[in-house]
Amino acid sequence: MDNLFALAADNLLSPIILFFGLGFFAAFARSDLSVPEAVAKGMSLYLLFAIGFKGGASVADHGIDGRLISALVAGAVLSFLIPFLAFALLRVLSKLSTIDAAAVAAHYGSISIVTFVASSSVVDSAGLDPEGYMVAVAAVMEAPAILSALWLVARSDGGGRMEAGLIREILLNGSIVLLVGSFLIGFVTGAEGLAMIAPFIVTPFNGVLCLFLLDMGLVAGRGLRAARADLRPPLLAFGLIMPPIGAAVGLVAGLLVGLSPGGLALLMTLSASASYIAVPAAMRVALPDANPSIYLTLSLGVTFPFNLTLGIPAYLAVAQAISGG
Amino acid sequence: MDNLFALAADNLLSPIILFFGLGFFAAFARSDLSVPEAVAKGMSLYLLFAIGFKGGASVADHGIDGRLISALVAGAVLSFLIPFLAFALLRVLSKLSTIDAAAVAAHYGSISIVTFVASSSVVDSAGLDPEGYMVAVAAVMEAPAILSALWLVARSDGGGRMEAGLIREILLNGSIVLLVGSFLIGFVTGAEGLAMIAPFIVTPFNGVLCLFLLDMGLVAGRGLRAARADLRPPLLAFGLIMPPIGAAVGLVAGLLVGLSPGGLALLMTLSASASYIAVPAAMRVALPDANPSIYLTLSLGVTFPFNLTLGIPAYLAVAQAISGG
Amino acid sequence: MDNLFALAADNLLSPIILFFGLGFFAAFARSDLSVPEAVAKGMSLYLLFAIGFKGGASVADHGIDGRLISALVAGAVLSFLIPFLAFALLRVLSKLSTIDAAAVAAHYGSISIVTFVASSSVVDSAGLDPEGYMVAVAAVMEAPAILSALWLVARSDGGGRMEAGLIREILLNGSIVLLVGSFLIGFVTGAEGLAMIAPFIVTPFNGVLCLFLLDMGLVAGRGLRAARADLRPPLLAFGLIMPPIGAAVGLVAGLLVGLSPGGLALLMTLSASASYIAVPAAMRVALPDANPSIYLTLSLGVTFPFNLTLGIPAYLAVAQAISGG
Amino acid sequence: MQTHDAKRVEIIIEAVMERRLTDALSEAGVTGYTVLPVLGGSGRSGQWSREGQVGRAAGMVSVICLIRPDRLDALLDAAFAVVDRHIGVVSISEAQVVRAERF
Amino acid sequence: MQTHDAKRVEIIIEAVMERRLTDALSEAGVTGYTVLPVLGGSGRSGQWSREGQVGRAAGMVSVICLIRPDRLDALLDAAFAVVDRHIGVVSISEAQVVRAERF
Amino acid sequence: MQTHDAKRVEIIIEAVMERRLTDALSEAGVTGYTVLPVLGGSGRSGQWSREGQVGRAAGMVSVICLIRPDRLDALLDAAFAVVDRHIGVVSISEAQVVRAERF
Ligand SMILES: Nc1ncnc2c1ncn2[C@@H]1O[C@H](COP(=O)(O)O)[C@@H](O)[C@H]1O
Ligand SMILES: Nc1ncnc2c1ncn2[C@@H]1O[C@H](COP(=O)(O)O)[C@@H](O)[C@H]1O
Ligand SMILES: Nc1ncnc2c1ncn2[C@@H]1O[C@H](COP(=O)(O)O)[C@@H](O)[C@H]1O
Ligand code: NA
Ligand code: NA
Ligand code: NA
Repeated sequence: MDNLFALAADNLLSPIILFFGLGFFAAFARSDLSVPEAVAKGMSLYLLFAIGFKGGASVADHGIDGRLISALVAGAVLSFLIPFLAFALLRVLSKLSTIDAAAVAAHYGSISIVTFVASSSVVDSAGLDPEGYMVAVAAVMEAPAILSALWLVARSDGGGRMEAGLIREILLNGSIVLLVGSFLIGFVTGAEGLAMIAPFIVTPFNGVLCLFLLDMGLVAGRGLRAARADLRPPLLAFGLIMPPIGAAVGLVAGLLVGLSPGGLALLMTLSASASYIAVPAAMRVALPDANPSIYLTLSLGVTFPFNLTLGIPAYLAVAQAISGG
Repeated sequence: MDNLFALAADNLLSPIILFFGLGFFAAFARSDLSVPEAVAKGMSLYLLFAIGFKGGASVADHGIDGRLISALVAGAVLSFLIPFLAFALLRVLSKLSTIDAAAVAAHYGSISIVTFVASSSVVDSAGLDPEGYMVAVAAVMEAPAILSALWLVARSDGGGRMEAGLIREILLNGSIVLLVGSFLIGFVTGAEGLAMIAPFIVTPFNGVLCLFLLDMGLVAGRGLRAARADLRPPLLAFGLIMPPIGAAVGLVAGLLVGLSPGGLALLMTLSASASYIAVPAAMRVALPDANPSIYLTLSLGVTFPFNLTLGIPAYLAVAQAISGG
Repeated sequence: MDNLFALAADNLLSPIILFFGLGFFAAFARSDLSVPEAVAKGMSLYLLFAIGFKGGASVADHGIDGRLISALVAGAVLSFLIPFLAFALLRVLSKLSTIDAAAVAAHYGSISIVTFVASSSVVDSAGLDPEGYMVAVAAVMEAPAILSALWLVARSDGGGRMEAGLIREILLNGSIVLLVGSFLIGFVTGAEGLAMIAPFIVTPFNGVLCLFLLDMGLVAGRGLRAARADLRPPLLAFGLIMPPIGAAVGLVAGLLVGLSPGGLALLMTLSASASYIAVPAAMRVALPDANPSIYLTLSLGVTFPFNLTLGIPAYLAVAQAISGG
Repeated sequence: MQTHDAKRVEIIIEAVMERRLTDALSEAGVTGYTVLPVLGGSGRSGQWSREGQVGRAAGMVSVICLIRPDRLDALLDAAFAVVDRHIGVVSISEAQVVRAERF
Repeated sequence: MQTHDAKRVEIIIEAVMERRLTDALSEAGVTGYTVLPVLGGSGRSGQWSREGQVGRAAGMVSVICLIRPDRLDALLDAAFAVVDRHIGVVSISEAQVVRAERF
Repeated sequence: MQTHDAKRVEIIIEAVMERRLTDALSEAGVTGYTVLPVLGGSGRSGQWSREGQVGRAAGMVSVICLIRPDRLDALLDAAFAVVDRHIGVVSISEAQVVRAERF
């Protein structure tokens, strides 16, 4: 427990979190501070490129682990299942319509890559050496949750357009392609490739992450300010309760797979995190009647800050405790 | 004097100044070279982030100095007072209307953060170690000058809309929030925080500054080319005489506060520099009848290049001579 | 020959080429992966800035070489002549109209700076130390080819508007100004200047190049996909045969000038490469009736990937073999 | 200069639907259109701005089509099949074009 | 397809005034509008382009409102209270909209 | 509010031709115009999008001019001298402006 508090305090005082806080504050104070869209998108490409490549190079370094396949399968299964838990919890807690509840559920089955990156940084600082292929697990978890949500809607009222093109579009969305592609290139080129581009993807990484989280803070804060009206207490409660539930399920899966403590913490984080890029876009296409303000606010305004500040250190502490670390 | 010439020559041949010159040349030659708006804005966020953070970390390192408060007060007073000097000088030298003269005066009371950054780089190269909180002084000097200018206008013809929202808007403008926020985060996270992100904000800093000044040269050159007609000799004279006057006032204030030679040089630079981002925006809202071409051309086309090339080394030489350095 | 295959294999497995391949794949799979226009343009400014500066600093370091002038003259002559070869070959191989053939020819006389950068990186890895002024040769080769193409058109039907403004526009286009300007600044500030900004322009260079080539792959792939219809076999053949012909001519010129093996490889690459930025823009103005789809697809979709993957290592192997390296 | 009647249709639509809309237009035989970026806006579903977006989920674009008047209905049918349940606005105005053979 | 008369108002205004304009529109009951970016332009106060700007001081945006004809005057009054002494241009044209209940 | 008749001309043209067009407009005495960015489009010369461009070669912009009706022909002549052999589209619509002395 002491460990947990120390970790949480440490985490809260890291520049990464403080810059997120600065963005949040600026948004609420209605400052005109903003990061140009192109720059924010450029930084997110950078982060995907960097973590994908480093993950691949790490797998090349450690050799392919027998658990790689089971971890990927576990990721897919988690992404399929968590939406059902989320949907059930929402129906109990709130009065959301089927469509809105399913749309929210899809977000929680999928993942937030920035939360994953922040978690990796905390796990690294704790001296752990997680499985490099967790990056690939993250990629696998992006999409399945969308199918679960569409099934939930189709079951009840036949709505939800699952057009042919949509699945392809989701599987080939830019983030997944760049993450997986960089992972494979990192794997193929290994330590030599990493040495060649490390001054770009390793040393300045944390600094870029600070700037990126400044922007996330701005966007999350602005979203929350605009959508306060939609955020009734039951929804807020959901946004805070769901992540630990997801993390618990992820923990079980990770133990079954036999991940290292660092890998466990990352899988818990992935399960606890909620998407705010790929899934919202898919929902606008497939479930246009679902209210975007609800799912975006929950995912970006509530769950993302919760995981970033309290969730990640908690998941790490639990993972270490359970692994007897 | 020798020292001064050597410093000036050294300064003129630094890559930073040469890239500014390249931009200036390209603009006058009507090259289509241009830096995308989003990239230029991204670089300016980077510079604010970096110097704010480094300033804060330096204060954390040296301990809070008793002179911190008096330096901040001095900055605010300078920003309030310099517009009156500038206004008086303009009335003597030129035939500008009250409104145009007041608008120009506001720019000279406020500051140019890039001039500050360039000056820091020169001060560092000279082996001095200025007070880290000079960054906070810079932030404090951004806004007060605007109030002085509005008062000057209100006194004469009752024009100038000081609406409720404007002060908030100025105090919370993006540059100030990011600069002060990064300063505080640098202060809180100290040497440890700095170590974490130094490969992003310290080592590549000068290179980014070169690219940024290339863009400043392009913009200043294009502005000057377009507004040559507005730039009559009396105005040009003002743009060259006002910076040394500001610097002299800054010098007195700095000596009263008891700054180190490096700090003195920075305060002189701040006093000598003129705003071209925050103040023009505020003037468009509060004094829409003032001619933007006049104040932008003076500030960006005349005073900025003057300070960058000749002013900064001169202020440093004077600061060192007077401090008996 | 063994050497050649090893080089080619090495080259194909470098992260730089693999990221190009990733972009190509993503484009063909119709992923929505994309690099924002401003970021892509920012990266290209960075590359020009970096290679220009490094070239200049290298010349400052080695002293001005007597061959500098003859190399520049050789570059200009190559750029003037190669379009005639290309035009003749196109008339033999394909049924393109005079205007289309001339427009394509202009592209092959001019150069691709990214191909040059990739080649420099391969040449460096091979332990060679090419003449720093090859960057200036690259700049000189950008424009003359355009004049040859316009002359080819004027000769046959009097079309092709060579308005007064166009030559100035081509000579002062942003890429040339930045490349030459950075070269001169690098030359003037030398080793000291380079030390100051090396952490920005040297260490992260290869990483930025990877991201940039990802974007090039996306753009080339999308272009090729869209223009498959225009790309009849004779044209495709031209896009693959012309580069080695250009390289051969460049080799002869380089031997006459007396370049080092590294310099030879670079001059061959420049001669083999085709423009896809400056020349297309000039063609839209001067030869609006030429079909942009043809020249862009050939240059960017066929010749660029060919040079990047097979051409560069081949040119290097030949340059080394002939120099007796 | 000789001009001809045309209709100018302006469709403001979510960016995620852009490709679906332009595909539908092409299928309906409308091969001329121009897409403009949108910075922000306000409507029944509230206010939004490009700055407030992490991804592309909530951005919008404006698609402008100039067409011959007799083809307006085909265009509107195709557009509404896509826009239908989505956030967005369609407006039509009279216009004149010069090179009529192009439309 | 059934269409209804509307007015299309296009207001080109300095970016620094954007929020003040949209606030004024909202107060006047105009809750539908779209903001487009502007690259450059020329007018009585000379020529400018986005490339020539260090900050946001001199940029412009274009605000487009589709409204019911009977609400045009309220909109113009609100807009001119803001645009008034500022650089900018307002133009109005006839339009047709499809889902009239939205305006 | 008192309004006056005007013409709204919208010229969608290749970005490389922008300066040539605005220069021609200025020479023809048209000193008011606004340039909007374009993301993509489709026409007789096929489909393109800003994402698919390495350089500025194939991008387009939209130039909007509000002018007094009696000056329309001068504007169109000037514009067509430039647009002529180039990819692009010109359309004209009726508009009302408020401060007529500005146009
Ligand atoms: N009356 C209107 N005039 C102009 N644009 C509108 C109007 N109503 C809606 N829009 C645009 O369409 C988007 C979605 O509108 P809505 O579906 O009403 O939420 C808004 O964000 C605006 O960009
Ligand atoms: N006649 C016009 N047609 C289109 N846009 C105009 C016109 N006049 C002015 N503008 C736009 O409004 C801005 C300010 O105009 P002004 O207030 O006349 O300087 C210009 O930079 C243009 O973007
Ligand atoms: N009918 C149209 N409506 C709107 N924009 C068009 C139309 N036709 C062409 N365009 C625009 O003009 C560009 C060039 O058209 P074109 O010269 O027909 O290839 C296209 O890429 C579109 O941006
Ligand atoms: Na999850
Ligand atoms: Na000042
Ligand atoms: Na060539």
